Amino acid sequence: MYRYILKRLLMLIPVLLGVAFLIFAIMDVAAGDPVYSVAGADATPEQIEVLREKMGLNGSLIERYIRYIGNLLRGDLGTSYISKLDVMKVYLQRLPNTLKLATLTMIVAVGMAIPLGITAAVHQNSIRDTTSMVLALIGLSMPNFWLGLLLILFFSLRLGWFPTGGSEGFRSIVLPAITVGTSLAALLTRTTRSSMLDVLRQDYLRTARAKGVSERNVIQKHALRNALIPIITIFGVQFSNVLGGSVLAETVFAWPGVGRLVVDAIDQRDIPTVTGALVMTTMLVTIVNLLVDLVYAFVDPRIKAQYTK
Amino acid sequence: EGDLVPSKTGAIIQELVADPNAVYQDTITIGVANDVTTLDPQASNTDANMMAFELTHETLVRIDPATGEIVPGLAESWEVSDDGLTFTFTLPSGVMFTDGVTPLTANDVKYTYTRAKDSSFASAKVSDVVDMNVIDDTHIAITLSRPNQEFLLLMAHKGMSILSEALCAADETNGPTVGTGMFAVEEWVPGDFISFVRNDNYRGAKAPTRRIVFKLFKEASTRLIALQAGEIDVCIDPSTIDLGYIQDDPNLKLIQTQNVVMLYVAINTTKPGLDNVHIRKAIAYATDKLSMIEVGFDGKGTVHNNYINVNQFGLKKDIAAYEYNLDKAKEEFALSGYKEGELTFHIMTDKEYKKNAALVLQADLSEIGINLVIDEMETAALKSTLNDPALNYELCLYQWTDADGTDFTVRNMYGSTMKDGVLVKNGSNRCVLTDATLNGMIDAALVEADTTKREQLYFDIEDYLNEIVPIVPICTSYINIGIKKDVTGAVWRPTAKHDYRFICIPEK
Amino acid sequence: METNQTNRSQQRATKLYKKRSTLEDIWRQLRRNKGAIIGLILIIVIILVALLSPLLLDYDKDVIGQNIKQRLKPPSSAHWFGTDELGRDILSRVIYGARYSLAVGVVAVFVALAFGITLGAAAGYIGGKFENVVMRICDIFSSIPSVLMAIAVVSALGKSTFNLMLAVGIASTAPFIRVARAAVLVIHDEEYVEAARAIGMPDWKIIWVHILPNCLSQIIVQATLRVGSAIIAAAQLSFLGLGVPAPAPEWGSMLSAGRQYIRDYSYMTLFPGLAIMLTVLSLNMLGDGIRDALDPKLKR
Amino acid sequence: MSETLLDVRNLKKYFKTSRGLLHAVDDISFSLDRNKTLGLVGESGCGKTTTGRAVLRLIEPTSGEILFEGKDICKLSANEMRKQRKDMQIIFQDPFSSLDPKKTINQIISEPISENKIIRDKRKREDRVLELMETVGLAERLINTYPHELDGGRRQRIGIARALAMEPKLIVCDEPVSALDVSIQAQILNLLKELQEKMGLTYIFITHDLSVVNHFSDEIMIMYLGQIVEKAPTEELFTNPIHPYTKALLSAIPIPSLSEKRQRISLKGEITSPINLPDECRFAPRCYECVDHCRSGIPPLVEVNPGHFVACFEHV
Amino acid sequence: MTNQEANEIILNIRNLKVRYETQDGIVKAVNGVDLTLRKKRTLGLVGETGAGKTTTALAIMRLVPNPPGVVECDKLEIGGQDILSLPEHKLEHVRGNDVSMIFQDPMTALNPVFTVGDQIAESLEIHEHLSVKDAKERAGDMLELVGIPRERANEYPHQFSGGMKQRVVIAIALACNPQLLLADEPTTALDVTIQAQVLELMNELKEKYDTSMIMITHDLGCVAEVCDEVAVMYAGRIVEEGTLEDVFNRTMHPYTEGLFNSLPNIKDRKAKLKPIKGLMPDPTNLPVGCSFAPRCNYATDACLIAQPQLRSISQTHRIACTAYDNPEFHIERRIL
Ligand SMILES: Nc1ncnc2c1ncn2[C@@H]1O[C@H](COP(=O)(O)OP(=O)(O)OP(=O)(O)O)[C@@H](O)[C@H]1O
Ligand SMILES: Nc1ncnc2c1ncn2[C@@H]1O[C@H](COP(=O)(O)OP(=O)(O)OP(=O)(O)O)[C@@H](O)[C@H]1O
Ligand SMILES: [Mg+2]
Ligand SMILES: [Mg+2]
Repeated sequence: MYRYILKRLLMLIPVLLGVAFLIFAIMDVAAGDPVYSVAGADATPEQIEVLREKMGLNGSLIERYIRYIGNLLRGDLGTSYISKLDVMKVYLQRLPNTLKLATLTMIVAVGMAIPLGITAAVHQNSIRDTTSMVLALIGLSMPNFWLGLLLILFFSLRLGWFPTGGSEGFRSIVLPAITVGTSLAALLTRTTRSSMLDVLRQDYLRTARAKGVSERNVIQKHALRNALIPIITIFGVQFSNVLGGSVLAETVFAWPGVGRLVVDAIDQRDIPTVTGALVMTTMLVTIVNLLVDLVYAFVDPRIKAQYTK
Repeated sequence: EGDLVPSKTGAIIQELVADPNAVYQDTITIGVANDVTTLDPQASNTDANMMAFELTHETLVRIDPATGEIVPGLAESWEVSDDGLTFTFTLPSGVMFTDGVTPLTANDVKYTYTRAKDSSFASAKVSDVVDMNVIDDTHIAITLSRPNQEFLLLMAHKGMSILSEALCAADETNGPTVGTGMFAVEEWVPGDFISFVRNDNYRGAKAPTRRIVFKLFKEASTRLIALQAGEIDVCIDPSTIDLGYIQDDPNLKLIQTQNVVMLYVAINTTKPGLDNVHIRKAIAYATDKLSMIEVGFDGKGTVHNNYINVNQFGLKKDIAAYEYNLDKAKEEFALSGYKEGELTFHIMTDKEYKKNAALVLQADLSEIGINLVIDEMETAALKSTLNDPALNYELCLYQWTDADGTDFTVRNMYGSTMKDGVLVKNGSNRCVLTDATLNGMIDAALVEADTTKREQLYFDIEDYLNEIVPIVPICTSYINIGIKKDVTGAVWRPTAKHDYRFICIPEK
Repeated sequence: METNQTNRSQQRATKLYKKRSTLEDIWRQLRRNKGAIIGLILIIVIILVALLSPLLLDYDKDVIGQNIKQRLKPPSSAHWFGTDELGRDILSRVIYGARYSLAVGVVAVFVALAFGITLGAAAGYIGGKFENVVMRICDIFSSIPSVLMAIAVVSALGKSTFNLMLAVGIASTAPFIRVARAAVLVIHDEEYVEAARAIGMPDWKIIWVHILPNCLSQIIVQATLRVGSAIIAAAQLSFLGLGVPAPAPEWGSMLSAGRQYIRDYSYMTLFPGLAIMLTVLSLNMLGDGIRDALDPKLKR
Repeated sequence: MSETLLDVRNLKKYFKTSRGLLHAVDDISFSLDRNKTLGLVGESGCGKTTTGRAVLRLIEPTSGEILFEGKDICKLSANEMRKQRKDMQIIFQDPFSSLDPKKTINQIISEPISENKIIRDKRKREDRVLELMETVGLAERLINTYPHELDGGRRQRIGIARALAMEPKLIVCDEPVSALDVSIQAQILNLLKELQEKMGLTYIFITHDLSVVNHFSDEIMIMYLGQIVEKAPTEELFTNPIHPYTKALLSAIPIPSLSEKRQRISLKGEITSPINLPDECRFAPRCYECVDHCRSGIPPLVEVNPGHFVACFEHV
Repeated sequence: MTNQEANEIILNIRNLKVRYETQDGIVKAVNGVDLTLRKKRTLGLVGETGAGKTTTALAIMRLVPNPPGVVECDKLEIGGQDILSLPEHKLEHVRGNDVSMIFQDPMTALNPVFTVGDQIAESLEIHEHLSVKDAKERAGDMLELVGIPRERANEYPHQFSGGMKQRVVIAIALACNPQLLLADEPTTALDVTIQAQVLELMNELKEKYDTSMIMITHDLGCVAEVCDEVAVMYAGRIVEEGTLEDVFNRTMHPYTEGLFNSLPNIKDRKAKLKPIKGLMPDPTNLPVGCSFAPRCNYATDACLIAQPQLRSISQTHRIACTAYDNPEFHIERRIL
């Protein structure tokens, strides 16, 4: 097991190197030389050169990349072009907000989706099923930023129940969490349903019923645990999307999270912040995926067996 | 209400009633639209940063918002030599930086100004300084290369805030963030908020509010709602469309004053087509400034026909404006020798309101046979394209904010400097003018000691510019601020660089 | 025997017995699914609207033509959906916007398909080191949140409709690689592929003749569902100001423009939002329907 | 023309797996005469399919020679091999996964003909398809149906028609009837038998059903964990089984008759994993006659009677 | 039928009908089956794919999935208890306790996420109200009984081979000592040698527990080894029914004959197989008359008109064939 975790952590390295390179390359093609946007209008060519050196923008792409990786290994993500702050520090300042949002989002989504998906599957083709599936489809089709706007319009402006933005207190997280959570909940409901339907067809449920297990236990004990496996997969995959989707919620609700950090930094051509934040986010996503895989092992002994080998 | 009437400079000054027994709200939160990006006064020139420096740092001299006069700042007094070339400043003694341990000396002034020469943001302000002589701890003499009539104005700019040599030397990044101001930075979470805490050792009158927070709300509507909900005390720049909500809300007050920021179409006069003055005039005639104000500022703006900012010295009120007139535009176009549809220009914009303005121009230019392509860009990309010596742009919707000195404006926007035998455009000369005649006119105006003559010289410069149309000025808008009714003590400047040092809410 | 031959040649078997294709089969299944039919009808309407909009509307006049005096007018009989900040009719813009949103969605998915299928199918079939490299690249792509990825790509390439398509396409390539690879891996093990090899069919032809047609259904399903998410992704980018350049009436950018007017002119955000939702909804319903039709296990 | 069609020598096929080297087929040799049927019997996972596929070089053998009409097909280039495939075909166990669901019966059967450019004219090709369909007993009207519209028996007939299309000399039948019902199974077995007589086919008949192989084969080869444990003409094998595994297998066949009550030899445990095998008799762990020296090495295949080979230390 | 006998009847089904209402039509899976099974007896239910064997067993357990399945039955009694009228929660006490079922495919019949021990213990916890610990203990006993070391109770199904899994399934089925065991092709998925082991085990356990059993299979060989009685099913009906000797040695129905003729004869390897011609009828569209008539060599016009009723030939032997209206009629198959 430990060896497996170690192996997975080691596999993280090439992925992170790749991510760093990808972002590096993308930002390199990006229009606009960051030196000129950082330098004032009156900068002389000499000042520009000094600045370029200072910003670590001298040398070829590969040279810069290698330098960056060298620093990265020492835990140094560089300093922001704009604020001159340590990118790691800035990132860590933002991370709790994003994690708070992501966690609540996931909790809300799972809390809604799993019971709904199970009910839909168990009562396949009933009114309950159709209603929850239609709702899920709508949830899936609604662009989340639009939903965010509608929520603001209704709950903040009309009813005044929740603040429209900011990061203070529980009340301010409610609307962003619903915004990001809706599509996730919709997706999870659908996954739960189809995974549950799949499991409900399985022979071992027949075995359980033939044993005299009550219908409730057949569903809650025998079926659910098996149905969880694909749900967990989706969960892992969606974590990166929740982080991504939160960019928009963060914009709409002025939620100072990592997504906004990246978007703002891109806006300012703040390459160290963009790269640093994306590399860290990737790391986070990968670690979460690793955790998800470990949860897998917990739920499904067959997978555990694969790991221990 | 009396305190909402603009002063001579256009600033709205909310006088603080001096009541020694008054108790004030502990923290004031200001909802801002733009993030503070740096705490080093010489590393940026955005409004957001300037407002922070106003709290944390001090310049040698200040501009009195009521009269526009230069008044003492950090310097208690100053003397000018008869030739107008040497300024001797006297500093108070015993001033400490906000870290509480570092004393201020005249050396720090020298250090600051020397450091400014290396800053691409501040160097233009000290370009005439040829010598600095620290006489003693409290005296410094600064010598200029020419009798710069605007030198004190430049020194009042927040970019000239005095830094501590000792602190900067010890910590290159954090040193410059410490000033002698009434506040010190408490916590800065970029992208979220920055908070300032009162400097209780300040030598003069203490600030009434202990803590000031700039909280970032990028969405204008969200920002206003936050004000209405009482989450913040001040809402900078609410959406013009929403101003009614402030006026209708009994708990809120709307501060409104004309903005000096000039929106203009910068024309790269070196590009084919745009090097033709008739085309430039055609563009000027085809610019429907009123519609642009309507869509960009919801009608809350004033047409601007001048080439310098409102309220600046030498503004020619009766300049012969290019009124919106498509027929004249077509005439000028015909004179240019180009055929309809032959020309396609790209115009760069960054913000939503500029994009809307560009859309209006696009529609009008298509009427006279010029295609306009709108390139929406991020602010930083736009800035770097403008600053890039390659000058790969044609048109750009841009703005000019500086109201400090007329010379600074014309020199930067239209002037050029001789380097290695060729004229090179100055930093903010977005129209890429390299016009020796114009340079001569600018230099002459700078050193002219007689105010009337000097004003006439600026009128001439404006007329000259009006003929060659290097830019098309569009409009100035209004500065809008929503505040809680009880907020007072602030100075709301037409440059949007508000002064919050004395902002407060008296407790009832 | 001879006579028998001619006899047979006369009554060509192909004509005798009607051939029924899998498409027809899908259609038969689809027809029973109410949701899928509603989705199909809606999407056909939307496509028709998109195709016919140039005939219905004069782009210069109705869609981007400004009428500042008429700006920000709420829905009325003259302007069913109201007018926007430049006095343009929102209904016309929503109608014309279908072109952009659909085009962006479809082209983006096409880009993703092209990259995804080629790489994924090759990875699945070739295996070994190549597969490993492709899958690692896939990991890299899928561990960066796709919105952020698309944002980075657009800001790197510059704002344009094509770049938007490209960015969204690139950002959604990874799932296609996965799907294609998985499908190929499964089919690769099917005995009919081996049978094809046994008759001496070269590999490329096996992929072409046997493997791809059999992955196709899965890919069609994926693609239909992904067009929806691509439309949303594009709208998201437009919302962040990174989308189709003005004055094109892309729905996301209309939403973005309407955002600042949300308090008093909520219809500016309502209609484009509804348009996006409806389009994506119908694509999803159709995609679900096709999937159910193709997968007998999921038959309702 | 020599009598021997196929001669397999020291064929090995190992698979690399995450847990080690899997000995799917471990050094087997046999030869097969024209117009004969070799039955290949053994438990699940003992390497029957792998042998069949390796013989046709559908998978690359790890080592060994496969002489088809005296020519080592392992040495053929990819192109030559493709040409060679005309002579050697395969019928699969699963009549569902062995037919491309996207192709009509016409396409499936005509594919080998067009692919090998046997008949270029489309009409003639179709006639040939109809002829083949008739041969395997498929009604003409089914020509444009898809496999999923048909039942298992008919599908298996399509598989047979496809294999026959190129008039091969050798057909590997990989459990062609085990997925079918008894009544259909009998129909297919009869068909295969008829075809063999009519067309002089040679079969390798893979199965785990001893009663079927008894009926169908001339010679039987019993495999255990990748190796041949016993090989004999059918009659001989059934009357005089020698290897303990063969005996156990034979005794385990359930016979649908009441007069027949046999003493059953029951085996302990189950087939061991084919990964990282020790150098001992593969059957030793389950063998009821196992003695110490069974574990001292792999027993060689020895001819005990004419044509009857056994690999067992105890019985040779 | 004497009173004594009636008491001994463990299963009594009258006129069981099951149909599946699917989109493609109504599948008539079981069409009027009568079955009677006495204590300690084993009935072999034989028939080809789709004959309705599994459905019959599921109907006995009242586990036919609904939708799409619809069950109609005049009488269904297990051990004298009327199962038809029981509410769902009472049924739970019957299942696993009075009647158990072993499913066709051991690979999929076990829940992959629970240990085999837990899966065996579960039914003990439910029916015998044992504590978790005691149930585990008993589960270990059951494992040993089916020849698996009790230490392996903590392992998961994937760690077991096919044969072992099937034994676990048997252990689950027998855990609560049911009166009736329904074994649905318990050995089909297994290798010959393993199959033999499992059959032997089942025979042993049956003896030991005095359990009655219905053994569903399509393999007549298996039937010969374990069953006392045989019922041959075709298209949802029982066409021939009797003791082992009745069906094997005194075969009367043409379909049963066809089944025997299709099998290769191990004694006479050169004998040509005589398969039944044609295919099973489409269960959505059964013929009006005898379902087997289209494939029957002896069919007459009469066969196509009406469904033949089950008729008694002897006390134990019953067949459904109209041909026997003619006293001269006999099938070709010689009794072995
Ligand atoms: N492509 C492969 N990769 C790895 N292992 C394989 C592969 N193909 C077969 N094997 C393994 O080789 C061994 C022999 O497999 P093979 O399919 O030849 O057995 P078989 O006798 O045909 O069994 P069955 O009766 O189940 O069809 C098995 O253990 C199998 O798991
Ligand atoms: N859930 C279901 N839905 C629809 N049709 C079904 C369902 N289950 C079984 N059937 C149909 O009912 C008929 C009888 O099926 P059943 O499973 O009882 O046959 P069987 O005799 O057990 O066959 P096998 O030997 O293949 O197990 C078949 O035609 C089958 O297709
Ligand atoms: Mg096999
Ligand atoms: Mg069955």
